[in-house]
Amino acid sequence: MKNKVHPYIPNMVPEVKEDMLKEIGVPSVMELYSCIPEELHLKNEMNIPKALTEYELRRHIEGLLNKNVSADEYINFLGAGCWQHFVPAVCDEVNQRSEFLTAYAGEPYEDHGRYQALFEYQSLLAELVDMDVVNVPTFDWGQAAATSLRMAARLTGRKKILLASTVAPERMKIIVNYGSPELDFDFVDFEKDTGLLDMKDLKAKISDETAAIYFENPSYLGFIESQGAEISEVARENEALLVVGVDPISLGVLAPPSQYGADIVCGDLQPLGMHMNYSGGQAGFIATRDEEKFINEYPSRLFGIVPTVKEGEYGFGDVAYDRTSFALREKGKESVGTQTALWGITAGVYLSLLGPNGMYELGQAIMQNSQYAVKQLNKLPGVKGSRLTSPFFKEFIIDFNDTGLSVETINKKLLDQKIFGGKDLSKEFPEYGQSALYCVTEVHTKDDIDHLITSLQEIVTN
Amino acid sequence: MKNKVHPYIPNMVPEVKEDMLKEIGVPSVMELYSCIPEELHLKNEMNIPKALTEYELRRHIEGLLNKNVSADEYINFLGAGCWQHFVPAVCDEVNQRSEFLTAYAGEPYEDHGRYQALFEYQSLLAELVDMDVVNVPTFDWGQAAATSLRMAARLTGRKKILLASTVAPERMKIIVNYGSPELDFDFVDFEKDTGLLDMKDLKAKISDETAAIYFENPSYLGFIESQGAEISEVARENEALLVVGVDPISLGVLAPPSQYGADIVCGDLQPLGMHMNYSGGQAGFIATRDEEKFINEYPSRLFGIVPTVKEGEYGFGDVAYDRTSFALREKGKESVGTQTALWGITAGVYLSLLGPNGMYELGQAIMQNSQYAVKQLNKLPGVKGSRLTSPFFKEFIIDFNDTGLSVETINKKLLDQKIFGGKDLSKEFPEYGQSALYCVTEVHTKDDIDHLITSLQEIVTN
Amino acid sequence: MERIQRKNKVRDFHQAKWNEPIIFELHQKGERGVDIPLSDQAVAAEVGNGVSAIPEGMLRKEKPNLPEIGQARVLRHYVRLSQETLGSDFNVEIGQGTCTMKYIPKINELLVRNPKIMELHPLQDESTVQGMLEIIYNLDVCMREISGMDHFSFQPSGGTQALFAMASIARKYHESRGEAEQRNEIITTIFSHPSQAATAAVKGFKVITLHPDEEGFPDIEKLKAAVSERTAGFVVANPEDTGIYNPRIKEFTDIVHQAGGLCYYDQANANGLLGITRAREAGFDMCFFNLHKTFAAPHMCGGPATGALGVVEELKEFLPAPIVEFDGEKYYLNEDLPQSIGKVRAFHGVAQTVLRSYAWIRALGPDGLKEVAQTAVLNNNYLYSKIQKIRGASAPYVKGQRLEQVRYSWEQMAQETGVTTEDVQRRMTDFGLHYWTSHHPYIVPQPFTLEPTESYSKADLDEYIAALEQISEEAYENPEIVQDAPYNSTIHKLDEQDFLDHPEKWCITWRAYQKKTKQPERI
Amino acid sequence: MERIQRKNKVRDFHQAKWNEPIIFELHQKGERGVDIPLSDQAVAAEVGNGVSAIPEGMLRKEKPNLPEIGQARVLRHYVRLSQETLGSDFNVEIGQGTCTMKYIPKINELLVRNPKIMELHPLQDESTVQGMLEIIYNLDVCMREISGMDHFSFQPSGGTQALFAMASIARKYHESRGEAEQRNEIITTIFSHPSQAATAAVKGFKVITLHPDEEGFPDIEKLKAAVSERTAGFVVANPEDTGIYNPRIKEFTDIVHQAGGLCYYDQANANGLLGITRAREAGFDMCFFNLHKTFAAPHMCGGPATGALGVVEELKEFLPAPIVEFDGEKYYLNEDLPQSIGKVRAFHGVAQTVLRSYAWIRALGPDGLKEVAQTAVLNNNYLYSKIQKIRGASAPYVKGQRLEQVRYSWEQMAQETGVTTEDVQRRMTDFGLHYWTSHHPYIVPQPFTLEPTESYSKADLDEYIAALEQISEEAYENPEIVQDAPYNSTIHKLDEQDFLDHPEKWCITWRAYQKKTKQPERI
Ligand SMILES: Cc1ncc(COP(=O)(O)O)c(C=O)c1O
Ligand SMILES: Cc1ncc(COP(=O)(O)O)c(C=O)c1O
Repeated sequence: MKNKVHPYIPNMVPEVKEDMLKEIGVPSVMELYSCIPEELHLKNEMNIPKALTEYELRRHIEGLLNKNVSADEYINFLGAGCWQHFVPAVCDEVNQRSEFLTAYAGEPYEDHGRYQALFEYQSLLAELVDMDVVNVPTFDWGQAAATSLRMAARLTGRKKILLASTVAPERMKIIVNYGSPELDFDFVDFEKDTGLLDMKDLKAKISDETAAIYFENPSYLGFIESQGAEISEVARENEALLVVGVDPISLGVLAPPSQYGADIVCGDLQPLGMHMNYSGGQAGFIATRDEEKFINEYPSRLFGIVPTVKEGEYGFGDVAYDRTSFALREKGKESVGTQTALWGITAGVYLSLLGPNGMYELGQAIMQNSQYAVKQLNKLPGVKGSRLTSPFFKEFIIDFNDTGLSVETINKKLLDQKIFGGKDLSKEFPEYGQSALYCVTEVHTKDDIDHLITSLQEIVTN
Repeated sequence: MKNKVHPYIPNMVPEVKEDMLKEIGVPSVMELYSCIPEELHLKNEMNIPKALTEYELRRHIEGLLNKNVSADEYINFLGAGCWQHFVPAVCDEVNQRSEFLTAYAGEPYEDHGRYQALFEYQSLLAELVDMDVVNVPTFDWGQAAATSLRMAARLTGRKKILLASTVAPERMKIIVNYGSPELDFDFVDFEKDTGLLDMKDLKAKISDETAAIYFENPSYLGFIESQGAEISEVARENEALLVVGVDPISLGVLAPPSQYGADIVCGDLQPLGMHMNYSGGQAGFIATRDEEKFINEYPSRLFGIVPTVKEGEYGFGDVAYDRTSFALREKGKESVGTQTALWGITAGVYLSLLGPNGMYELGQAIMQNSQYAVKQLNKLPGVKGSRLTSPFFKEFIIDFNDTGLSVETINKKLLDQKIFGGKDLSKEFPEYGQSALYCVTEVHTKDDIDHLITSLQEIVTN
Repeated sequence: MERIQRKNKVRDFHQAKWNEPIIFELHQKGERGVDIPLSDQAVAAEVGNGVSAIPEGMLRKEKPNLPEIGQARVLRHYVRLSQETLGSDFNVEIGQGTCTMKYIPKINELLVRNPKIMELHPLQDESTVQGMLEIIYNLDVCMREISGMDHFSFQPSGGTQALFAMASIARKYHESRGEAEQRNEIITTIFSHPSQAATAAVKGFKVITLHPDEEGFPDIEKLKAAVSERTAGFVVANPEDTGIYNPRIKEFTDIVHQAGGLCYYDQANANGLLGITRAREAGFDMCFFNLHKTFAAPHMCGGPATGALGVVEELKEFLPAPIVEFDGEKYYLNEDLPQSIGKVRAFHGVAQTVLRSYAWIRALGPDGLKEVAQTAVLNNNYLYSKIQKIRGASAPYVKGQRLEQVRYSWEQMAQETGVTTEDVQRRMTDFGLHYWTSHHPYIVPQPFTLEPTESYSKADLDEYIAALEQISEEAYENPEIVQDAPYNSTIHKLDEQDFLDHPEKWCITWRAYQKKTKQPERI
Repeated sequence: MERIQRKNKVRDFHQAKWNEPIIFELHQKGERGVDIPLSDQAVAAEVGNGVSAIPEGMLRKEKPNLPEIGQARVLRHYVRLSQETLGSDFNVEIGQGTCTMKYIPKINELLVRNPKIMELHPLQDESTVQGMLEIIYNLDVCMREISGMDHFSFQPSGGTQALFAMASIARKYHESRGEAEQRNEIITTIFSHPSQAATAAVKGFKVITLHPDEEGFPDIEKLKAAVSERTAGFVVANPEDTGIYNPRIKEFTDIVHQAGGLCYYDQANANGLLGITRAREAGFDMCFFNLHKTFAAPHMCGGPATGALGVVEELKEFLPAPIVEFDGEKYYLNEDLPQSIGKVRAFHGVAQTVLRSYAWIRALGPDGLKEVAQTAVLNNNYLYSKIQKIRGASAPYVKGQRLEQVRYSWEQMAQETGVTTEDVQRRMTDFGLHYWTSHHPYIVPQPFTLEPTESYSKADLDEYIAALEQISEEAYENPEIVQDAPYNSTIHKLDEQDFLDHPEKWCITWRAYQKKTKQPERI
């Protein structure tokens, strides 16, 4: 049925086409392609399956999706950069509103709501991280960290970056790729039993060429880096900037890095109301003080509040637009484009819903649940519930070395128990041998954790 | 945590309560209940489980729902008054829009959109049934039929109603309950092998006391009643009205009852874009000619188009509001209240999407698929694919008598094959013995039907 | 930066206005909104074109005169219309007294979109719907606690249908005792919902309507005078539309019972009473709750909905069948109700509403439900206090004693300024607020009924009050402002003339409009 | 009934205006938006209060200064803001040229709300995500057909990131050949998207920007002059922003290849080319498609999105890992790309977008995709023809030869009336339409770029044209009307002064605004 008008293409109607061609003054649509040289015209039909109707499509895609097992069917202990948290239904309602879903880059007039929602997002996250400036979201934590470090380099006029070796390996790859060849990276050791930054090594490596120190808190390995103030002190002594990556969901109970001296804070919004979406929920943020020199180094859009000609109206617009690559191309600060605005709006909704008390209770519930898990794990033969001795937030390393089993084996068996076991660390952190990074949050009930314990008990004792 | 402020009840905040009580001038909220005599106060706490948080609630309800098996997991051949059809995603998008979802009984001003959408629904359905007036939807087909017949009684000043005995038994119960004690019902026989109305019996039973004849087309048993014009003739001769119930999804290919003489047409909107929802998708409609005497007998709301004081604006309002029970209580026409408006809007969206060609193709696909099923069924030993010899639309009676198996047994075995077999007719129509009413629509692929055939083959030959 | 001054007392509002054509005007021959799944070619090869089976005379000759429109344009049309509709998610929806407009939790909407309810067929084998049946059963059990009744049916799909079902039960009950002919009167009150009277009449009863005493209470003496051996039943809301609770309700039901009638309670709106007082103790034999009111199911532009119908044990067998029961192991549909009135609606009623209300109850728990009631009453009394201070407004009848709603009056303002309650209604839309006058008849002159429910904060109530104050000021200073309103709504004042009441002028469908305005009928 | 006359050429429109406060102004101490699941009591009994484990100095001392607001009010705030946002579902979104705003099929949105994608963790065992991997793989295969490339990565989460990834590959490629130091220049054109130049610079390249010849074509002589042994790569869109297709593109890529550079193609917007011509035949080594443009994923206020990155076989090993492959039995993640640039984004990119685009392609099939291209080009040329007839408007450069978009100019109108393209932009919102000027720099003076895509009907285009015509008339008759616009938008003209560019005045957060306007900072 080659000529059936497709529901998505109204002007396929032959009579309408006719009319329009007449206005244009050409005999056929292909005429309009005459600018493309004959030899570049695709001769064959594309080898793509024939069109499906909506119903067929639905059955086809749902058939494929049904081959997946989701983290709400099984019990999931995977984290490591993408975390399962409670998503309030209002978050989904708002980000599924077709106005927000299909808007793009409108002006402050017809998209007033988008501007306000993003300004509010900036403002809410600013409270969480206790800083005065937050950007319109960027891609993800890794990219936000890379940009933060590039900003630091521009701000200090230096090129050397010191990274904690506990930075998430995936993020490290992003940071290095975004940073090179402009920046030089060096890695600071950590204490194997606590995970904490090796202050001696830090002091040995820092110099007056250091642009910034970067660490994460809570770290990739879950522990809380408690030396924030000391690290900041070292940075300050060397006139380097301190950049800290943070899981914002911890900030109801953990001190925000600004309070222990961070100059730039970055992290991922995914925990704040985004479903995991096989990693489609990531979104990065960057926060700084409200100082001109910082603002001028942001590549991102920054929405500011302004009056309109009518009393009482709030308006919004782009602050210091002329620094962006939209305005200046390669002379702008790095680059900007489509990023993750809808997740920013959603994170704003999330923070509005939870408020100060919700964020506190949430942090508390996560810590209680994860501590409970570790306590129970410690009772299992050959299992160390937490390999590290430092306090942790929601993630922790389970050490299976003494069970004689590999993480791979354990995870396969857990799968039979409808459990997604934690991330195998044996490649990324071979120093911990057969260990795995587990994540426990507020979504885990006592029963869920107990089911893990019983299943592991079975596995390690058989 | 008795005093934690609930997210749904903002004014639980103690300080706010305090303030408000001060304005009111009473010391406590319970004071405001002093009008309720002490002995009527509930003394004990209600035996209802403690509050769940949103996440707990979600797990609880989803846990319950997971005990269900839905008709898109299994292959479903049940119809009999609730039918599985393709629902375009746009229908869901529109009826899930929070404006429509949460609106109620606003005025033509702030709810202009609701009025227009319902006026358009009326107008679109009017084209489908080829009549000039359609009401804002009522509860369901049964109730719409009952009201149609009561309208006919008031219009004719008579009380006797002749019903085809093939009217759906469930609907019959509704009709009789809504009709009694005001109306007298009598039942007209049908021909066992065709399902068609027994014209002799009709002629014998009709009289100058007959207000209306009612039959359904396609009938509950699936066959097409081809004697519409003759029945209409009989009605006219006796100055009775002809009321016909119709499955509107058939009207892309079947003649609408108005074209063979129906005075009032009624039916169910559920096929036009409503999910089955365990019967939550039902909605009734009534259609008539645009004659004052008909309009005046509608109990329902009827939205009409009017100008506003500004040129070029369409406005809408209630036509002949004073006939309703809202205006006149027991002196109004029957009763009106919350009915099924959102399904009316949805049916309008559905008809706008399908248009004349979609409705035709749909009718055709249904007929082809159901004919195919019957043809294959006929090949099975002991199975009569269609017990009736008349042409049918989407439903048909499979006669299993010669297999020696009961429908109950067959359906249990089909369930093992992930098939919901058709409705067991052995109680409602004992004259057909072990027979079942099957429904085949556009949602059934050839594979689905073939799977039914293979499964039945297995069952009847083992 | 200077602070942006926001001094408006009322909201500087404009509703979305798209001025959309009627859907038929979007027709473009050849466009398609959606493709439907055609039959497999192998199927068509087997059976041919399918429609040739249609008997002589039953084939539709001309395709229906529906518009042809691309999918994006259909969507655009309807989402624009949606923005022109003031759903309760968007406003401080307290102007629709008696309708109990409350917050519709989004989690519940998410739950009802689960295919495991959306795609259930009502005739599925019970083994495949145990979860659904359990939800229905659980809600039944909660409802019993809330009301003191013994069994619930969720088949009635609205308050009006529940009232009809109760009238049907009353008739059947008296029939079962051989008194159907004799007992042909139902007593109600004028401040009860019109459907009480209307459904009694549908069921063939004579309706006796009691008017209140001077203080606004149902008049017990009038009830005594009304009851007799013809009394089939008594139906009432309490509080009635006025928000006044009848403290002598138990005496009322006793009187009716003594006369041999049944008492049924319209608890469509029980929002001020949850956990406080119940139908059973007040002497009722039956009651119903509108799940779409008190129990937080959305109103959906007017349904689908549920009137949850509860009865005492003795009336169980009269309920519409089936009801859901539990045998200790599994849930099942009990069709065995020997005196059943039959059915009022297809299958099992509106399952989504049942799920939503069950979820809402579980989100609140027993304490929360009681807080709902208390806060609804607090909010109402706050409003009551404030509104009586507005120039030209009053709340007729006894002072105080209002539970969840109040019927107010602009009688004084209308007399002094000529501005009517309908004018106020239109003007309120200019501030993004909805305002309903009241049920007919207007016993209270120039009426309006407000019900703030528990869902609105003090700030919300203050916003609503400020709008009423502003309108009162306008009425006294410049009444035309109010009379010519609205200005900020999607459309301007209707030019009704007799377009809605004259058979030659009303147009209930586009085709009727085309005919009456002499346009070609087919697009 | 008299027919209601609707004579407006432009829409009688008003956008929703709620004048909402900033969310912090809705704070009421004690209110709660949602309850989160607390730990089980037994858990708390085991471990205590949990937070006491936080090391000295790392405990947050004061709770974050977030507002406390009930759930209904939070929702109401955000849904009101949504109505104040002109999503493409609502308008004739052709005013955002280069952005390929097209119909976003609702079926795809329904599909991505399936928990079987929403609730997948990216590190799940491959056996538990076979369906997801198959979707990704299938899209890869379709993209290969459409582009002629050999492998795709969906990790880049936007066009800009895809451009960055391509610049990274270029660097790595030359590194692998020991030419990283030497080859440090990327050549692009001024009418290509700013991100091409910007990302090349991020990756440490020197950017050489070619300007067009008089007819608007990229200038081949300038390219020849630009290439050298320092050339790392050449990146270009074709058509560029002007909509003009460079017919000599193969010569361009040949020249670059001869100089030893890689050629990468910005196909963010390939809407006019689907099934017509491909990157491979034009000589490119890499290309990317914005799934949120050509392939019908929604723009979501600006992401999340996907820049689908395709490369020829030789460059496969440079792709960001992992990519999805199929071993004949199962789908798996291939991490083994020895020269991989590493990563550009966490895990696998935005899976929802991949699903949506795959669904869109399957809904169209090969014929449909070609129809998309042809209709997009037809629509664009219709608009092009019409707009050139509007007083004061023009389309600089060569006549004709435009594919899917055109960069227009109001230069003449600005000179004659003082009305600028920014004025027109604001005025368009009064008719419910969006209009974007163009990318900087304004080589074309007073520019605007329109791209009608295949999604809009002739009637839609005519509505857009009518609005431009009306504005042109207004500009010539009464320019203030245009200059003081908008009037029917959510807000009025911004009073920008230097509020956005002066450090003491800009306020990027509410707390900064509170400080700068001397308000208490904590709520
Ligand atoms: C007290 C009362 N009774 C009955 C009804 C009728 O309910 P429904 O609209 O669901 O038919 C209502 C609702 O309007 C009501 O408030
Ligand atoms: C041609 C072209 N290239 C690159 C981009 C950048 O894409 P994105 O906005 O996804 O970063 C765009 C979109 O604006 C574009 O149109």
